[in-house]
Amino acid sequence: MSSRLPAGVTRDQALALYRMMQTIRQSEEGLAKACASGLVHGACHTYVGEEAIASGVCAHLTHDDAVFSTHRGHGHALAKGVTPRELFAELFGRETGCSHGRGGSMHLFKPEVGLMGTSGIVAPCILQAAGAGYSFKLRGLPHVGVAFFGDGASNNGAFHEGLNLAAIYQAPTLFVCENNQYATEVAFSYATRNTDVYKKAASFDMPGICVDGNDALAVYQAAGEAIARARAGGGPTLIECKTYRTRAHAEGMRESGYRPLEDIEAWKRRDPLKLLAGRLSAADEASQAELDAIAEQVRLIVEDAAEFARNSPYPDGATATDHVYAEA
Amino acid sequence: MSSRLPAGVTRDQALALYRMMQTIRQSEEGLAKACASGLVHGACHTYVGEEAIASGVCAHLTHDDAVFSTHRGHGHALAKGVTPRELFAELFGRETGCSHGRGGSMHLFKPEVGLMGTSGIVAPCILQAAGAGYSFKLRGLPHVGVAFFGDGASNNGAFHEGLNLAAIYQAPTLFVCENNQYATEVAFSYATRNTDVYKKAASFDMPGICVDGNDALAVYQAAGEAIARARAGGGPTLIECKTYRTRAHAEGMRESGYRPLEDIEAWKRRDPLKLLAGRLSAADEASQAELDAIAEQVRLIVEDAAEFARNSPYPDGATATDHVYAEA
Amino acid sequence: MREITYSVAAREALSERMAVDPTIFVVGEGIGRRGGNFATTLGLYERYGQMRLADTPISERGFVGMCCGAAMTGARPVVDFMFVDFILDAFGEIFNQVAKMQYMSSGRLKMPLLMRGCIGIGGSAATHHSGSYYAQFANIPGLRVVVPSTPYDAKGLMNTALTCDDPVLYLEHKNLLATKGPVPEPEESFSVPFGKARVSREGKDVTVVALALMHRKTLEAAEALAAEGISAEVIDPRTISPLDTDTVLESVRKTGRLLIVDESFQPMGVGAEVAARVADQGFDDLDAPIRRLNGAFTPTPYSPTLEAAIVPNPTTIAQAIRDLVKE
Amino acid sequence: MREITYSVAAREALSERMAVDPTIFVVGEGIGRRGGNFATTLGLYERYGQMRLADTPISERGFVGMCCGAAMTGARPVVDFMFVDFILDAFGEIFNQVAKMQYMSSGRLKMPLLMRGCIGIGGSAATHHSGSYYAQFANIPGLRVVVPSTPYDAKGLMNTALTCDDPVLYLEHKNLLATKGPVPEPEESFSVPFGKARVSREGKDVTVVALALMHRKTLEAAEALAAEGISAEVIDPRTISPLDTDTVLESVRKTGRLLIVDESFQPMGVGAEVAARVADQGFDDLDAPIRRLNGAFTPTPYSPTLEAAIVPNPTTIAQAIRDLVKE
Ligand SMILES: Cc1ncc(C[n+]2csc(CCOP(=O)(O)OP(=O)(O)O)c2C)c(N)n1
Ligand SMILES: Cc1ncc(C[n+]2csc(CCOP(=O)(O)OP(=O)(O)O)c2C)c(N)n1
Ligand SMILES: [Mg+2]
Ligand SMILES: [Mg+2]
Repeated sequence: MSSRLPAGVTRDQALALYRMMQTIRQSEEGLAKACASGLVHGACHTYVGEEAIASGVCAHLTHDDAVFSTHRGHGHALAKGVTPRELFAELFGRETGCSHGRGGSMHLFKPEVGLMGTSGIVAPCILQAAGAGYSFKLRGLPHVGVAFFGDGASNNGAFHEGLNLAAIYQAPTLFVCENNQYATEVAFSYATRNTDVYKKAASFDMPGICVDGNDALAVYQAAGEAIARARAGGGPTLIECKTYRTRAHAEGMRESGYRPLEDIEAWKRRDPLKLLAGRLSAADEASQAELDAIAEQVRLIVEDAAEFARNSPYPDGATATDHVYAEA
Repeated sequence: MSSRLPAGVTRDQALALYRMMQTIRQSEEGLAKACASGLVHGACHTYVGEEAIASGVCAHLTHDDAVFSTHRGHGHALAKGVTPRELFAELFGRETGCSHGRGGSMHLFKPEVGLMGTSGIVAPCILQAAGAGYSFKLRGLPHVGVAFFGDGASNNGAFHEGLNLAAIYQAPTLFVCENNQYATEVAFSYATRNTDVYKKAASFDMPGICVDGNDALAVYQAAGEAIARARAGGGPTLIECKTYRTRAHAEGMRESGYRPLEDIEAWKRRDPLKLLAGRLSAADEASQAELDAIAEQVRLIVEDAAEFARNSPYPDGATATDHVYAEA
Repeated sequence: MREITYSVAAREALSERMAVDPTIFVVGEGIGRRGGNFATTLGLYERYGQMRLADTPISERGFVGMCCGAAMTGARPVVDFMFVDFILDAFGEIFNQVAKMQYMSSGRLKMPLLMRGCIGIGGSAATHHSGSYYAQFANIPGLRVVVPSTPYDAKGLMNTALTCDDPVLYLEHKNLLATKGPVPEPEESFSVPFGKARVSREGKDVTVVALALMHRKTLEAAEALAAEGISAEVIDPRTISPLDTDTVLESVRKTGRLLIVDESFQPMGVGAEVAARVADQGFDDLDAPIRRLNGAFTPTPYSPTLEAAIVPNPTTIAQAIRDLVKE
Repeated sequence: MREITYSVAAREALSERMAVDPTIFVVGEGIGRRGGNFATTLGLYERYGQMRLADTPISERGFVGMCCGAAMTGARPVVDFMFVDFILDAFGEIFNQVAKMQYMSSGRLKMPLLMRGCIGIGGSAATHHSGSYYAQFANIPGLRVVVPSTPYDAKGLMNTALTCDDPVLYLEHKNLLATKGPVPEPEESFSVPFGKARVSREGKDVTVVALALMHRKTLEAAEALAAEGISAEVIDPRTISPLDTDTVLESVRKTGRLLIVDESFQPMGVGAEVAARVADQGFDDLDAPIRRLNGAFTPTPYSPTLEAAIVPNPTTIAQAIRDLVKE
């Protein structure tokens, strides 16, 4: 690894990535605590260990670009522009949440910033991102559709159909597979015999790229190229980010023996925040004090978010059936 | 092309293939005529030009092996052991048909010989064949599940899920893709950017084989190897047979300009029956007189089948709701 | 008014809306140059081009999900399934994504997505090409389900569907496509609202609710019964979700008797819902049991003798009406 | 009789059947070593091994289709969806293949396929983890749909499902899994037939049909109303397809009043079918309108305040009964 930042990555960009990764990490840790104390009403799948991916990809997106995400979507939501306040309030089931309490952890929506939704069903995001790309192309707009999804989703038929459709229409779409090697407790190496997701892009004659998903700068660079190509009419790309989640599949679940504890430890040593901090220091681009200051600023924001959410009102039960139809 | 028959292919086997291909061809031509004269009540998709595939594959199968087929299933049905009488009667909507008139062209069933059904819906056969393989493996039986399907089906999510499942369970299954380059009037080269279906097996770490689907002996050999491997516990194989249908997608449709007429002519020159006849003659394994005798024998059988079907009774309307449930 | 076919009426509406709304695009198998298996898009490819009439691979789930994403981002997609049987692989996308998107986003996203396809038993199409799934789809909150039975309604409901922000499933009975009826001139814009049934024949002895092809068959039966002195009022709900029962209740107030005729399955079908509502809100008006006449609860057989045995026809409908009037 | 939970009762039936029938195998996500998200297969992997408890990729359509093929070739597959919401991607396989296979093959193929999953609103599971789709599935000819509400029925219906040659959808309400009730000892074999409702409480003023969790809630409401002098008869249909209405008709003959309570959607739901049948066959016995009380016709919201607002509870059920008795 060179000690300089990669070509084209400025210090400011790298620090912004670090700040976003801190925001995600600290939000997740705050939410995990809130789960334990009963403030989160439903499920909660954290993104701890995978922060580099959402941060690296979304750094290239504007509010006009459309992101479609999964059950493990807190990181994507934050990186796309949902505030920690809106995220906490949503998981706490409050009116001030990004989905006004209708959604919870798995149904985060903020179309105003291009967060077109996270989904409790695995895989539809792949298709929807292709559709956003189609829509942008049809209307001559330079935006892109982006899908985040797991290794588990890549075994779903939607992966095959969605990538093929995006490829034949040359829709400006980015498919980001977050290969954390497990779908709940089922190992990816059990669920498919070819665990290199990026190679499956060949079936659709689509570029398939593999990056270290714990290396924010690598993700940033690969996503940047793919998004630029898409905006320029060059069609879709599949990026596989090899990574690992270091917490349980969902809060409240324990390590039941489905994966080696050594693996968790080994991946923790490759923590994406530590890796980026190390790169910044090695390149003499940021001092530890500077990085600590960012972490501290984020700490206050996240603390405020939890407090805000706790103090927010619950939605009025009388509104429970609003918005089923457009004109209702 | 060598003038000898390929190693391991006997004269008798080659002649049996030729006889089966004649049976399919002449049956299809008879059915096409019956369509024109109103004897066939519903749709009719002929297999003309693709006879080498069903014949070459099914030559290796017993009645205990399970075949799952498509809307274009007459050839598979005949090659698996449905008689021309049963096929004609079915399309004529008669009680004596292989599905007792319940099914017609797209719902041919004869489980007694391992024809587990053709389907009016594209792609489920892929999944069902994997399931037959699973069942045989679970029960320690040496049988195989076989799916026939088109290029169009290979773009369906069932292809992705079915091949992956068969691969991870190492189910004894053969996936036969009949790539005739069109799905109805949509060109395969439009519907996917990678028109080599066999290469897509790599996504599942499964052997993917490409053969000339108009060369019965090539199909016979490739299928033989794959089926032997499956029976021996070696898992599934995808075989892509490049071919062409020389009649319309379905009877009654015309050449509306979606494919070049020269292509049809070129493929007719590669007619699988002619090719096999040529091989047999070149290898001095059969005289033209012998081949003509086979064709003539088949002609009588097919004529009898049409006659039998015409004279068979229609089913009794009072039985229309029988067999919806097992105990009914 | 000029007379055109059901099929032309629906296509005309689509073409007119495409001319004024550049965000409309159609996807499906063979809806491009070929013009659709049922001529639903004939001539439109030449007029609006490849991006707006996009042939698809056989990926029903895929292109529904794709159109869901397109509808969320400013387009108005039309999914043409040809036979609506092929919709089933997309059921998850429709139920959990398309129909819930407005709700999940608290109304910030709209879902202007039209899905269409042909329904109905007939012509030995057999069991994979003859389904009518409106009951199942009408049980999905967030979705509109529309089943026109005349050329006028075909165009009028298509116009509503293509200007409405809800997802709509638009179902056309194969055996109605070639039927003709009066439709306003192209320059006269009109639409038929969702949730408003039509009394297509007035009568005083019995109310018969019937949709799609069965509506036509019921009118035939009613005509025949008039000669016997039985006066049947015939109602076409036109849309199943929303379902207008006020019109039915008003009719039952007059007739005291209700029969629902539906080609599709009886259990938890449209007839069940109409009957349940009338047994609640119109209970005091009823002079006799509520009756339903449905297609048999069975997959569709191929052979003409079997096929004919499983669907109501004017004779069996007339008999059901006679029986009910005698109650 | 010993008391065990609903969840243990169902698992016991599965394990006992697997011990005697080597062709049974289970597929699903996490049903192997993990023992199932809802502990549906806990301990079975250790006992029956990998081939008979096969974890799957996230390929719901794929493994349903695979199990369809396996059932056609001599095996008896069990598909465990955990949350039944995930079944929807397999709707096409179920409707057009699994449910039609016996018919299409003229009875020469059997389809001994069990599909199971958890239904129900509660615990802020939100809209992708709370569906109850029995109405849709009960509209499919060829399929059996089973919704037990007690441990006894859970085991008894599972036993029937695992020896029957029809495909069965077996639905377990999440909030019933931990409830306890009497169940015969393991060595006593027993089963509960399909199509036979259970009168779980006798009464004379009103008949209330309620299933799954709503059955429990209705019993609570009926208990409370007894103190007010209202005597409610409570019936659990137990199976939706086939649906026993004779038991309901008999009860209505006595009470003259009918309410159907169902957590799931009203339009074309189970309540509609029960109401329609009684409005036909039991018309003369009715002394009042037929009423339905359903969960709201909406996707499920997450927040507890919203979630509570959309499902019936003992208070709203009691009120609906009171209102009906006054009619
Ligand atoms: C269609 C569907 N099937 C099953 C589930 C249950 N489920 C929720 S998360 C999950 C694992 C997802 O794995 P992956 O896609 O790798 O994402 P990860 O959780 O690892 O980020 C499963 C099976 C679901 N939500 N949707
Ligand atoms: C799921 C589904 N979608 C669409 C159709 C309509 N359809 C029938 S045949 C066909 C083309 C099939 O193409 P291919 O798989 O290549 O088989 P071929 O007809 O070329 O043999 C289509 C689209 C269908 N039967 N099923
Ligand atoms: Mg994963
Ligand atoms: Mg083809």
